[in-house]
Formats: sequence, C-alpha cells, structure tokens
Amino acid sequence: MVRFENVGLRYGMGAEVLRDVSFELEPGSFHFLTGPSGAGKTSLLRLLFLSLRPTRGFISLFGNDMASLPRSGLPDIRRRIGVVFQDFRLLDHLTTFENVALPLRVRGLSRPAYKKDVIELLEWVDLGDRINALPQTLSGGEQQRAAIARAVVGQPDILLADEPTGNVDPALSTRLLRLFIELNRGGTTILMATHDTGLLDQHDASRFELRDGELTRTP
Amino acid sequence: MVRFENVGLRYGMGAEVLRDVSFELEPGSFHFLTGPSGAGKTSLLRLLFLSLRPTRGFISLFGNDMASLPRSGLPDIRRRIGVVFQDFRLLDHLTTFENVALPLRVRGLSRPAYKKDVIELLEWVDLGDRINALPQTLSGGEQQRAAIARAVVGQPDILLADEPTGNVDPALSTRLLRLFIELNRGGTTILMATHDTGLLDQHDASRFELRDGELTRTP
Amino acid sequence: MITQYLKDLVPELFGEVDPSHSTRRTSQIMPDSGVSGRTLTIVMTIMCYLACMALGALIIINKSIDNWTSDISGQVTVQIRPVSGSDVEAEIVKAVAIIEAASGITAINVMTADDARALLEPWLGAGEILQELPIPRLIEVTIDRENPPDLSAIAERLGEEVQGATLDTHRRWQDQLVRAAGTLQLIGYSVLALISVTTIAIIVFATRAAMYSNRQIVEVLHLVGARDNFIAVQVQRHFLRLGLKGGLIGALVGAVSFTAVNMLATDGASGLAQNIDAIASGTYNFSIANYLLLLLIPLVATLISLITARLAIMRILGGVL
Amino acid sequence: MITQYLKDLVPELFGEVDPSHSTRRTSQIMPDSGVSGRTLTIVMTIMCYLACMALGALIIINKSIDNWTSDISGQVTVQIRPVSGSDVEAEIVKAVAIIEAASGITAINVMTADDARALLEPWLGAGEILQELPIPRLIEVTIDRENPPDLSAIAERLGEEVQGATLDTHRRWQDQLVRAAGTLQLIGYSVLALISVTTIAIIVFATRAAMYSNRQIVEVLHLVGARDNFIAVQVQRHFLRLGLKGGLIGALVGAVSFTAVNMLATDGASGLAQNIDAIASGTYNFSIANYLLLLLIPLVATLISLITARLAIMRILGGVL
Ligand SMILES: Nc1ncnc2c1ncn2[C@@H]1O[C@H](COP(=O)(O)OP(=O)(O)OP(=O)(O)O)[C@@H](O)[C@H]1O
Ligand SMILES: Nc1ncnc2c1ncn2[C@@H]1O[C@H](COP(=O)(O)OP(=O)(O)OP(=O)(O)O)[C@@H](O)[C@H]1O
Ligand SMILES: [Mg+2]
Ligand SMILES: [Mg+2]
Repeated sequence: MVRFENVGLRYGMGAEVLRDVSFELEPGSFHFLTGPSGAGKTSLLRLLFLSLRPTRGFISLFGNDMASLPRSGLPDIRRRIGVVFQDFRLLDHLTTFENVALPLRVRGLSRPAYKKDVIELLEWVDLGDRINALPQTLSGGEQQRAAIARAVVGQPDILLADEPTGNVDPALSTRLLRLFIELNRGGTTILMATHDTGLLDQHDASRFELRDGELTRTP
Repeated sequence: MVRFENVGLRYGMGAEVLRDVSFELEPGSFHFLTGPSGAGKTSLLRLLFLSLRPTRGFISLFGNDMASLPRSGLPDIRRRIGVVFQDFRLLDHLTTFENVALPLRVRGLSRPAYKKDVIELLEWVDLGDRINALPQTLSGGEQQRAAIARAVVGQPDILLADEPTGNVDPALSTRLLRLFIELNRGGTTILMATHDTGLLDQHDASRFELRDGELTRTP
Repeated sequence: MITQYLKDLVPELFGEVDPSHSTRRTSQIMPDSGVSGRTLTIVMTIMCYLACMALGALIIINKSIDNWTSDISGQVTVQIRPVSGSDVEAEIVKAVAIIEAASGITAINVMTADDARALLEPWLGAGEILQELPIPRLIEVTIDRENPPDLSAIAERLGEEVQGATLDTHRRWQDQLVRAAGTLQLIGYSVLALISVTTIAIIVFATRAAMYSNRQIVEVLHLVGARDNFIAVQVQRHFLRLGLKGGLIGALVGAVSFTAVNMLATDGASGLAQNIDAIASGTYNFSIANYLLLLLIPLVATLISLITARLAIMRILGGVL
Repeated sequence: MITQYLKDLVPELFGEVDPSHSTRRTSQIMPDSGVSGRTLTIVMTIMCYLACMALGALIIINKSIDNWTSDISGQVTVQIRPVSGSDVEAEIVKAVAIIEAASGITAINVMTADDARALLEPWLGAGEILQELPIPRLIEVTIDRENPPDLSAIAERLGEEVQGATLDTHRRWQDQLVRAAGTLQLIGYSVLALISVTTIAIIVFATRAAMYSNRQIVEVLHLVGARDNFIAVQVQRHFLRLGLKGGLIGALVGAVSFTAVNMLATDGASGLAQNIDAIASGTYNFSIANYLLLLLIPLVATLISLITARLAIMRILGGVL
C-alpha cells in the first residue's frame, strides 16, 4: 500500500537528507523507524503524509502515483493517514476534545455523531478529566496523548507516529504501544519513529534504520 | 540556595497539583526529578524559575524570599537560572545562533563579545552546521539541543532541565548528560526532570519523585 | 450590535475577561484575533463611515441638481421695460394674453410696481426718485413641467407684439449651478471609487496576514484532510462578520452625522450652514428613503470583504501543498 | 522611502521573496509582522492624510479670515443719492473734501456715473431710461489699516454736510463671513482632535494586539532575564517606524492633493472651483511655509505612536509575572 522507489530528498541547497530510499509497506504490517537525531526520520514521515515532495524518486500511496496526483486528490488520501507529530501540533485555541475531534469535523461529521467515540478514546489515553482543557494547560505527556488520540480517531488505514512516547513515563509508553498494537491487529499499518530502546524490545516488528541518508531494514 | 517550605499549588479551581512540598537544594548538587506524566514536574520547575507563584507556602531563592521580592528584582534572579523547557520555546524568527545568544543579548552584551563562546557551545552540542537555521527547519533533537545550549550559555548558578533528552537517541542522551555533569563539576546546581530510566542509571545523584502531589527524596 | 462592538474593542469596560470561560465556548476553527482584529474592525468602520459621507453628499447633490433643473426651468420671468411712448399696464395685459394663449402654463403672476420697487431699493435707496422712476415690471410664469410650452415661440411673439418685453428663462444660472454640481458629483463618485479600491486592498492584505499568522492552523487542517473550501469557509466567515459589523456601525455613525449637520444647518445661526442650506434649496432634509439608501454601504462592504477574502484565500491555498 | 513602503506592502511587485534570505539578516527580537503590519501602516497613513487635509483646510481658513477682516474693513464705501434739488457732482466734491480731511485714508476713488449705471443694468435693462435716471454715485475709500480713521466721525460729518450721503462700512458682510469661517474653523479643529484621539486608540489597540500575539516571545524574554525596559524598546521601535512612515507618506500625499486641488481651482472652468477660489479671496496659493507646517504631521504622528505604545507596553508588562 506504500511504495518508495529511489527516493531522494534535500532541503534547499543543503546536502541530501535521504538518498535512494526504497521500501514497501504491506497492509496490516507494523514497523519501527530508528536512527540518530537529525538522520531524517521526520523527513521520511513528512514525505509519507504529503507535506513534502521528494527531490527525486517515485512514491506511491494506496496505488496512486504521488507525482501525478492533482492537488484536489490530496485530502482523500490524507484522510486515510493518521499522524502523530513530534511537536504535537495541537491547535492552541481548541480544547482537547475539539482538537481530537478535528479530523472528524473536517470530514463533515456533526458533534453528536462523534462525541461519544471521542470521549471514549480520550478516556483510553487517560485524558478523561482534561477534556475541556486548552493544550497550553496540559502537561507534556498529556499533549502527546492528545496528539495520539487525534491521529487514531479517524480509523486511518496507516498510522505514522513520530516519537510518540518521548514525553511519557515507561509505564504509559507500554500502554500506548499496546494501543498501537491493538490498532495494528484491527488492520492498520503502523510506522513508528522512536529513540526508545525499551519499546523496541517490547514488540517484535520489522525495523527500519536511517543512517547517513540510507535506509536499512531488519528483518 | 533553593528552599521550599510547605509549598502548595493548584491551577484555578482544580485539584492541588503540589501538596506540602518541602526540600532544599545545596549549591553544586545534582538531582533527578521523576514521576508519572501529569504528576507536576513541570509545575515544580515553573515555581523555581518564577513563571508561577505558589498558592501557599514559602519559596526562597539565593536567600531572597520570593513572596516579598518586588517585580523589578526578578530579572537579576532569573539571570542566575538556566532553563531547558520541555517544549523548547525557541523563538521562531531567530536563528539557532541568535536563540542561543539571547540570554547574553538581554544582559546587554554585544555580538562580538559573545560570538566565539556561542559558536563553541553550539559545536559542543553538535549544531555547528546548523548555526544559521531557523528553529522550524531543525529536527526535534536539534531543537532540544539548541534549547539546552541557550540554558547553559549564561553560566547560570542553577540549571533546571525539563525532559532534556526526550527527543534524542541514547548515545546523544549520554553525551548531554556528560555536559550536565561537567557543568555540575564547575559548581552549577542541577535539577533535571526526566522519564529516561537509562539516564537515571548512568549517574549517581539524589532523586526526587513526585507522586500524587507529594515529593519524596532518595537518598 | 453596538454593545458587542464595544465589548470586542474594549473588553475591560464590561468586567473582567475570564480566560477559562473560552474553554467551553470556543468552537471556531480559526481564532478571532489576527483575522477580524480590532484594528481591522476600526479601519473597516472608518472606510464605511467615509463611504457613507460620500454617498450622503452624492444624494444631496443629485437632489439639488434635480431641484435646480426642474424648479428653475419650471419658472420663467417676463420683463417689460417701460419704453417711452408705451403704456406699461397695457403692454402687460397684452403679454399676459399671449402667455395664456400658450399651452403648458399653470400660473401667471404679475408683480405689482411696488414689488418691483422693493427689488430695486437696495440699489437706489428708498427715496422719492423710486416713486417717480419708470420701473420695469415682471411677470412670473409657472410652467407645467410634464407638458412644457414652446418657450422660444412665446419669446418671439412677445418680442414682436409687446413693447419692451424680454423672456428670461434663467438658463444661464441653471447651467452654471448644474455645472458646479456636476463637478461635485464627479468628486463624490471618485471618492466612493477610491474608498472601494482602498477597502479591497486592505482586505487582501488582511486576508494574507490572517493566512500567514494562522499558517500552522492551515497546515494542520490540511494534514487532517480538510479540503480548501472547508478552510476558506473558516477564514472568510471572519471577513463576512467584519464587513457586516464595520459596514453597519460606519453607516449608523454616518447617518447620525448627517442628521447632526442637518440640525446645525436648519437651527444654527451660522451663515455658512445657511448658505449650504440655500444651495440645497430647501429640500435638504434627508428622507427615510435616503437613509435606507445608506444601508447599501454595509451590504456592499460585506460583499466586497467576503468576495475579496475568498479569492485571496483560494489563491494562497492553491500555492500550498 | 516610498519604494520601501511599497515594497513592504506588495513584496510581489519587487520580485520573489526569498525566505532563506531572512535566515542571515533577522536580528530584531520582535518580528515585524503583527506589529507594524501592513494594515496598520495603511491605517496610520490614512489618519495622517486626513490630518493633513484638515490642517491644510485650517491654514486656508485662518488665512481667509485674516484677509476678510483686513481687506474689507480696509475699504468703505460712501453712497450719494441724488436728492431732488441738489447737484450730485457738487455733493461728491464736498464729500471727497470731508474724507480727505480725515487722517488714515490712503486712497479715494470716485466711481463715474457710467460705472454706477453698469451696476444697475442687470436690474433695469440697458435702455434710454438708465441714461436719464438720476443714479446714486459711489465713492470707494481705502483705509490705512495700521492707522484707521474715526469712521463714525466721518459718517456724522457726511450726514450733516452732504445731501443724500451714507457711509457703508461693509461690517455686516464681514461679520457674516467671519462667523461662517469661525464655524469652519471649529469643525477643522474638531476633526483634528478626532483624528488624534482615534489614532491614539488605534495605537493602544495595536500595541496590545502586538503584545498579545507576541506573548510567547515576551515570556521567553522575561525568563531569560530581560528587564521590562528592554522588552519595551524592542516593541516600541516598531511603533516609532510606523508613526514616521505613516506620517511622512500621509503628509506627502496630502501635500500633493492640495497642490492638485489648487491647480484645479485656478485652471479649471468649473464654477465650483472658482467659487472656492473666490471664498479664499485670491491668496489661495499654499506658500512654502504652509507646506513646511504640514511636516508637523509626521512629527506629531511619531510622537503619538511612540508615547502611546510605550505607556501601553509598560502597563501590560506591569501586570505580568
Ligand atoms: N525545513 C527544513 N529546511 C532545512 N533543513 C531541514 C528542514 N527540516 C529538517 N531539516 C534538516 O534535515 C535533517 C533531518 O531532519 P529530520 O527532522 O528529518 O531528523 P530526525 O531524524 O527526525 O531527527 P530527530 O530524531 O532529532 O527528530 C536535519 O539535519 C534537519 O536540520
Ligand atoms: N496552566 C495550567 N492550567 C491548568 N492546569 C494545568 C496547567 N498546567 C498544568 N496543568 C495540570 O497540572 C498537572 C501537572 O502538570 P505538569 O505539566 O506539571 O506535569 P508533568 O509532571 O510535567 O507531566 P509530563 O511528564 O507529562 O510533562 C497536569 O494534570 C496538567 O494538566
Ligand atoms: Mg524528528
Ligand atoms: Mg512536564
């Protein structure tokens, strides 16, 4: 469902961040993405959620060639992708509830239609008592959990998570990993960038490692 | 140099985040601060760097009673404190160099006076080639290192670091911890909030643990 | 409306602003600040106020032109100079007969010799000479405007048959006034055009500023799958409100200003105001219909800001990935 | 100056904006956008333009009042009506003698009978009667304004010694004109005051908006140990530039407008412009000194925006921890 062929990426006039990256993700698979800081993990994910175009190479998502897809086709593809941003990107002026409900609202659903689901999900990530709080009054870990909830609320076909456990304690990390594994069992493809060696040990999944712009896969 | 006596904190009408917290930090000591997500670590640090006033209790910094200190006295105290924010708080429109130099600029130093020091420090945290980049073009880990550089550039008497290694790989974490230990050897008091159990094992220091608003110290 | 406007501008006046309050209410995806911010609302109000003044002035000018063209050509004057050897009274009778014979005349008023003398008094002084003087006599002729008579034919007959008679159609006066008013009219329309163009420019800038300062929100919306139209609706909603608010307040204050000037012009002892009044020849009072015409301002302001913002937004979004 | 202004407003006109460029240059701690943003610059320019127009109008009005008070009281008219049994020419000679005897008279001009007749022609028509008519005669007397004569004494002597003589000091006219101008003056000053107050209000709002939208920057600055004064200097610098820029451009465009209206008034065939010209009685042309006076506008605008911003900032900072 996702295919990269000889993808290269550079920012402006800088050095190449990604070089000849090729890989394929099968539906329902689970992958970790690791690599040192600044290796290009976030950049790779940005290519996947279409906020960046590659300098060269071929990307295909759900069978669509990204190079030839018109702008108007992007929203439909993006609705099948859930993203947890490394810097959360919650909207400051919306409450936790509204932030998490945003992907549904954008799809034209009305509040009564999604209210129950959203609250249930917020309880799952332990934010049941912070539903009406604004992001700046949440602790770092709480913001991260809200970001995760927003990424999964639309039941995406593929979930991209960038360092989703950097701000939570080990116990909560394990719990969030369980959420991802649960989603994966339900058919969602998962690609999770992380530095947390503890997590890598807890789940047996294929690993991508980025180093000096090259991607290697084990196994 | 830092003394808390029966400090209590609540936000608005909410439950108490901190309850009867009392402790003392000696000059030149090194402390970890742990606790589950949402326990109040960031709140405790905010009390220390004076961006929040306690609901009750007594706080003294460098021998000054914070309750009776006039507003005009705050800048002088803040210049003796270095802070690494959990969410970095780099200024979007300034380059890495300018962000890191900010505490010196605010003190009235001129560019030639601090330029060499700042660049040296940036090289130490591995940002030598990103000096003129704007924060939004830095990777998560790079932003975090810039935030650390800004906190230590003014050679503060006390360094407060909130989750300073949440976005970097284990190797870099170790390196950053070494920077903190180095500073501590030079006489800086260090209080570092972290979830990273790996780090806790690497350095032998006293640990504060926050849980349900209560602070316990080991040893 | 006004209270809401003031409340938005000076929240302090209306008690403490409780930040925790917004927690429950906020539901707009694009926050207010930075889009329909205070400065912009004030600017919009000023522009609409200016537009209102210009439109009001235009209404008065147009009405005055109407009055002049109709009133003055609605009345002509026949002057009969006493020519030596002629009997003025007899000539007057002849002239009246000729005028009455023509169709399209609604009234004929022969001024008495005393009336004519009163007109001359400022020039000659009230003395015995005036009594002795052979003064020209005037006949005021009111014309049916719907069905005007053939004035040149009347003038010809009068010239032929009545000694010392001339027909004054006031055309020279009228032409000059209408020309002056035409200049004012042109200025008025130019000012209106200028205001519209400036408003459009301001809205374009403001839209771009709003899109820029909310670029992170726009990006997040895109990334969770929002279509351009959805985003545009969120932003342009603010400009709809902006145009409506600025337009209504501006027009309202404008209407009040007009009424005030009006009262100054009719009540005041000032020579100037009376002059203005004289220029507008009596029908200066703004009618209800005219006030309703001012409602065009908020309507046009809303349309301008809505359409301009929409176009600007779609153009910006088209350039984003 | 103007190019910079246009460049700021419409960067597209001046080639692509290279975002990477800012990387090296940026050194201002408070970013430009949101403080002296485009909309605000435009508003400031509009306000200064309006102030310029109001000030210019005031200058003209004040000058006109000067002219009227001096010119009209600098000239009086003596009218001599032909009374039956008197010889007008002889009476004129007597009157001239009396006037010449008084001190403070610079010139005496006796209008001929033909001149007087020309004045009456529109009323009586050019016929033989006018030739025969005993017409009142006029003597124009120019007064030394520095050292005016005792007009009432002259009037008394004329009344006693010359038959049919009256002295017209034009005072009624003058009073009315000055009263009208006084009203205009008042309106002008009110408009100026209104503009100043509005500008202050806008600057206060803008400062608060700037502090609000940059609150994260302000917070970080505080936390790295910046004093209030340091922060205030960063912010108010923008308002200094804003006032200077808006003031200069506004005053410049205002000066150009005045020159344009001036040329319209002297060249144009329009009756209105000529009327305006007549009101300002000849000395309508703006002198260099007057143009320099318009430079007050940018100065005052800069001061207002700087001081207002400073006060607003310090007030906000005082409420922050
Ligand atoms: N918009 C940009 N413009 C220029 N350079 C960029 C931009 N975004 C990222 N970079 C650079 O590209 C490199 C890769 O960044 P990226 O964010 O992908 O790293 P990462 O693997 O996510 O690192 P981390 O683990 O620290 O988050 C970094 O050196 C970064 O500075
Ligand atoms: N400004 C605020 N207003 C209201 N509640 C707040 C505010 N800031 C923090 N809180 C709440 O106080 C609690 C403690 O927050 P704090 O940020 O101190 O936690 P933390 O220990 O730093 O957590 P983490 O490890 O997730 O960063 C949280 O439940 C949070 O939601
Ligand atoms: Mg990253
Ligand atoms: Mg925290």
